[in-house]
Amino acid sequence: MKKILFVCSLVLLVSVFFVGCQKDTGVIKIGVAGPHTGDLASYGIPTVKAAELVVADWNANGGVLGKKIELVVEDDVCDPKVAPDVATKLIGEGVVGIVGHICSGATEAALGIYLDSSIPVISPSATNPPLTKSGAYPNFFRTIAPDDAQAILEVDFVLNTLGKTRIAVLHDKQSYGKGLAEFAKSFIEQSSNGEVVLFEGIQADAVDYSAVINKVENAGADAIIYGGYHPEASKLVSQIKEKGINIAFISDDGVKDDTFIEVAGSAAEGVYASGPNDTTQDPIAVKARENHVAKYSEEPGAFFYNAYAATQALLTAIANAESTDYEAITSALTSNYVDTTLGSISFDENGDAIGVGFSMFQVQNGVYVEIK
Amino acid sequence: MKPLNKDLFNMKRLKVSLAMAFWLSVVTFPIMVIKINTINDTVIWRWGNLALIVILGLFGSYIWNYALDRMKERKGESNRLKETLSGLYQRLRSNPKVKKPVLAAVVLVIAAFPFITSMYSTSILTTALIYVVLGLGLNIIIGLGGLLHLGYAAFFAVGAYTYALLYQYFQIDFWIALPLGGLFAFLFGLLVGIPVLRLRGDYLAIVTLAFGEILRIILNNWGPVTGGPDGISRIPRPSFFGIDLKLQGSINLTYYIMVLMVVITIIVVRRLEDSRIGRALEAMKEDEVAAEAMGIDIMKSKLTAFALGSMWAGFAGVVMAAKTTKVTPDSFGLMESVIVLCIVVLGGMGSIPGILLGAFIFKIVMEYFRVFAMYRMLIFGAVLVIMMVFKPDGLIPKIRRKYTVEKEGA
Amino acid sequence: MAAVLDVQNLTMDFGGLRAVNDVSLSVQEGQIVSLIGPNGAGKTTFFNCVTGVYNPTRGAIHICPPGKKQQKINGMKPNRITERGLGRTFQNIRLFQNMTVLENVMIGRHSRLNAGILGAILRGPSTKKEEYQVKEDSYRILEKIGLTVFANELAKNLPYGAQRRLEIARALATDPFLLLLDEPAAGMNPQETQDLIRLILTLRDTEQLTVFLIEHDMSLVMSLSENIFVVDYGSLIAQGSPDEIKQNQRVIKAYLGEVVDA
Amino acid sequence: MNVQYLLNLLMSGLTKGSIYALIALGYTMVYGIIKLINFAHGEIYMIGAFTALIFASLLHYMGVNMILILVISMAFAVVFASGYGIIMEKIAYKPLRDAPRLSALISAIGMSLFLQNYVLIIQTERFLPFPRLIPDFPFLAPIQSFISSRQIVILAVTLVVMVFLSILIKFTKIGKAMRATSQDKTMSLLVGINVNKVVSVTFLIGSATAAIGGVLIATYMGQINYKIGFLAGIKAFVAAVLGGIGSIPGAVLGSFILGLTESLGTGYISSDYEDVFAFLFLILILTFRPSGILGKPETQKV
Repeated sequence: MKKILFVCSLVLLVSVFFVGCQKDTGVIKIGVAGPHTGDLASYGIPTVKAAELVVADWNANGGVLGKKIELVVEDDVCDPKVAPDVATKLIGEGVVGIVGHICSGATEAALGIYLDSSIPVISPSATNPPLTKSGAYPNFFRTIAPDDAQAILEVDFVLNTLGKTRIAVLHDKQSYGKGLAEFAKSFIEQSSNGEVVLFEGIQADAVDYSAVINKVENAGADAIIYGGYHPEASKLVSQIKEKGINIAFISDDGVKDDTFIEVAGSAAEGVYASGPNDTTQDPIAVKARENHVAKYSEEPGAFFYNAYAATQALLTAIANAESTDYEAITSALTSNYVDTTLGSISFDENGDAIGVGFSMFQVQNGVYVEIK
Repeated sequence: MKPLNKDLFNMKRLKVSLAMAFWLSVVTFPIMVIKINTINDTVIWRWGNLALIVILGLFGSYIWNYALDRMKERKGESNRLKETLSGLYQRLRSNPKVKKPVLAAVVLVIAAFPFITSMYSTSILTTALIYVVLGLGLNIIIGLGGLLHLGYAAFFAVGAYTYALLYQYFQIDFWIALPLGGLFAFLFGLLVGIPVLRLRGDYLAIVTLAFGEILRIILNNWGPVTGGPDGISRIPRPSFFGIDLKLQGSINLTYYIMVLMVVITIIVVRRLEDSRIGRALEAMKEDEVAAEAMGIDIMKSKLTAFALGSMWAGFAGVVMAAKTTKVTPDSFGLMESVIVLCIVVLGGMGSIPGILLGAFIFKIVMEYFRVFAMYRMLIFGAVLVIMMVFKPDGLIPKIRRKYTVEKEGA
Repeated sequence: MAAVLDVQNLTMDFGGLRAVNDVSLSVQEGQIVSLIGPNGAGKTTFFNCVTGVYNPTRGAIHICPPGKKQQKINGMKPNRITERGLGRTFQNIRLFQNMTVLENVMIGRHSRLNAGILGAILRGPSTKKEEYQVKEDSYRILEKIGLTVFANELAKNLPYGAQRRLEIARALATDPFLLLLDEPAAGMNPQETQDLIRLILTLRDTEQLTVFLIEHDMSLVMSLSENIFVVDYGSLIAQGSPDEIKQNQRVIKAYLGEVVDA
Repeated sequence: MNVQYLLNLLMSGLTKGSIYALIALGYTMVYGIIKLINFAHGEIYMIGAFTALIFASLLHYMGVNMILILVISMAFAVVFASGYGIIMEKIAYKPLRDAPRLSALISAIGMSLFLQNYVLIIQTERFLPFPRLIPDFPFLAPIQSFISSRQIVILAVTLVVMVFLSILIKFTKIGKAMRATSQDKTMSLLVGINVNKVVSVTFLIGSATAAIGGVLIATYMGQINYKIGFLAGIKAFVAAVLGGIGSIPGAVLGSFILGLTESLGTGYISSDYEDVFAFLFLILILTFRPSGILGKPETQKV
């Protein structure tokens, strides 16, 4: 009895391996990869939803190249060790393009594999500049501006709009925050009217930041540029307020999140953050949001519009190229403009989206307001 | 002692389970039932969850207590599964007619695996094999040496960064980096081991944890050299005598490298266990004072186990870097050490087939567990607790190798 | 004949407690000598200082293996001292409980073997030969002690008396010239004690051993010892032949005192 | 040398230290009695904070005044967190009391993962704002930049809890039973101590202190989510080991040293390496005092 059970489970295990080998040519498959479980799931799930909405839309109108579109969704938990396995799995499934991945690290780990198999990748959220600028990944495109664009906007805003000169640059030691902070630091150093009085990494998840706040105060800074996400930012601004220190706080897209205002409460008032241009009034974006609310009965989450635009761009490129051939798709992506939730966009030779940029926002009366 | 009950139904047990269900539902009430929506300041009462807890608590605790009673009863009796398996194994070994074809079939399946399955399966299996090597390496430290180690991922990182950095700065090839990765991890093991191995048990655990974190933080902060939190990218996959293999080829090659490495690791671990050094380690684990009085150098033995175990993490790290083509400090955090530790203990400490099984369950079953998505870690946590309570020796407990003599009168 | 063990002014303090106080004694080659004294007099501490478990506060311990030069062993680690030829047993049996009897003896051979990591992994002819040899040697030792019936049993499953004897077998496996036995007869019945006496005498004669033992069983001490040292409250209060010790007033007082205290 | 700056750093070090201490006290207590690294202790702290948030919000909607909210929600947090602690002990640790240390450690890791994901699934993965339950004391207004009311409360509660636990262990009957159990479980059973009860009480007290810590720290930080227990738990464990695990004053001393090391290291060197200072200090101390600062050296009888 036991032996039979053992053999059965072995057969089952082996058969599981074989799943995913068969290729179906009746449909066009698009891969969607990102974190769908774990801590960062809230960054990955909206992309899946966006892709589903776009694909449903296209399929209702006859699909692309006369075939139905099918999504293959895979979870990479934002781990660079897992991402290559996910990439090989998607390739095995026969996808012709990828929407994703979400985190820069995982994206980069997977990109080489896609490149080897000539598969175009459009990420809605991987902002690490070298992904496009190094020129190593001609198959990579993104519908979000790279970090340096954000940093230069923040620095310009602090120095020239706010007129601050002594800047403390803080970051959370993680890829996104530290990368941004390093760009901000070098831009300030290149400018003539500002100096970096402090450059420090803070420990994410720590219980208390008063020591580093003391240090900022002691350095005589009149503004803080913070690179990182909202949980640490709200602890920072709360403790700054509690100490009664008056200092401008400028941060990034990771902080331009309503949770930040909710958590930091009154301490969030007056905080500046850069974020993608507000295109939510764009008719396509309005419709996308309506579809989302209708289907999931909640507001869209992080990178939803970027992911929506990425899926639109990929499908349009396939349609324009009239083929699923790699060369044809990439050249279609760079040569045509396409109307998306982010406005009318195209891609430059590096793969960055033309027409996608950042603006500054400020918390006023409990909401983020764009500063024109 | 009260007589234990073999019967499935038992009034006393039912009463205990009812009480447990009651207490569980009381204690978990706030978190299970009340959900506060802080955005629009509303309270959601989820009474369904209360019913769920009562039912789960009742059945769960009944089965739990039943299993506990059964376990106590069976204590002293031998493990049936273990005996069946070892009996099967012995028969396989001793019968050359069966042994040869079975062995040949196994070798054939392993060798042909990349060609009969997909690239993805090969890739996942390779990852599992990397964790097998990690598990076997950590087993040298914990299982043989009895040293509680919570910073093993640091040595994995040493291997991975050895290749990444050597390639980035000196364009060193994978095949040269592979032994170097092991060597550096070995040396790092000695370096860390000398100050910390004087400490015992839990103190050792916390200090190894500290060293692991220190290394990770340095890799994270030393941007100009290590690439900081972004790590190092575009590390080449292994080449085969300079021939470019393309993606499929290099994935298969990595797989074969790992198969070979697992085989070598198993041979080394088995020989080590079955040697003067292995005996010394075992004696040390049983009784340090007595072992020392028998002429065993405790410090040297501990260092041997520690550095040798670390070396395998180094090898595995080099292959991991080559496989993923990217290394970042976050891949080598405390959680990674905990996962390898769980593989070793879950599979069965000291047992090579156990660790193989542990790593496979962990990597492959978890891979397909994605159906359960968000419940994955919850289930994993519960499984750890249940395993430790009901099978503390792991899935396939170690069958200790005994030296015996066959002499007259023996 | 030279003293194989020569202890000068040995003192051992634990915090404020002086466990061994200025003890000097020496043991001649081939002798069987005993260290006796009431409970808590510092006998085991003395052994632990000699075998390197403790590093003595003051004093000097010299050994002189037969045919070799005298050397100082203070502060050496226990395994180094074992390598130099001092084998010991423990008062509270410290066998490797989950290993077989044969394996326990094989562990004792550790310091007399050479195979290192590489040897173990490559398992060349010399390692294989050594492994074969250690098994043979260990079995011979079990034969001498009379434990071959138990060779494949786990140590923890042995009867008490056999466990005591296994301790001795294990110590013998280290090839000592001086054997230190810490209460070898504790818990034995009279018959077992008689066997033990014969065993110790045989070992002394066939292995050219010097035997130094701590014991409470006076019948064993008096029938075996050529020389007896008595300690009380950490200090050496008497030494001499069994007959001299029996007459010694201080010794009698120390032992009677113990009775009164108890 | 800027004295004001130094004082500020010392103050933030003390705050951080007392935050660690509130968690470390329970850690060290459980370890002292049953020699178990209770990895899930940080999770009890997190659950305490969540429970308090839930009740505080409920009361807030009902319009109860601030001080009353603090008292009531703290009381509920203590009660429910203790419940979790006791049930956790019954399920994950009691069957393993005679098992190898490693088994109990793995079980504790499993429990920690389970509880984190339980809160993640049942409640939320998002960060939630935690109300400032401790009001600003008016008399502190002039030195607001130096010390806040929340810092004072945390410091004071830490010391009170420490004194309370020390007295409990030294002078009460249950305290004596605890000490006896920690020395020798079998002997304690023989002299009629109900070891199961002692262990349960230990978990109850340990979890209660963790819950108090959870509420105070959450109101200091102003936010919670399901993960806050993990890193704080590790840091508290480091602090407890530093001070000598098993010793109540040692846990507080170790926590203060850890907090001050981190804060001064941040202030005068760089916060990039904040944790490195903490861990290096730990390694240094353990190299010279292998049982921590106030820990009793392990003497082994040969």
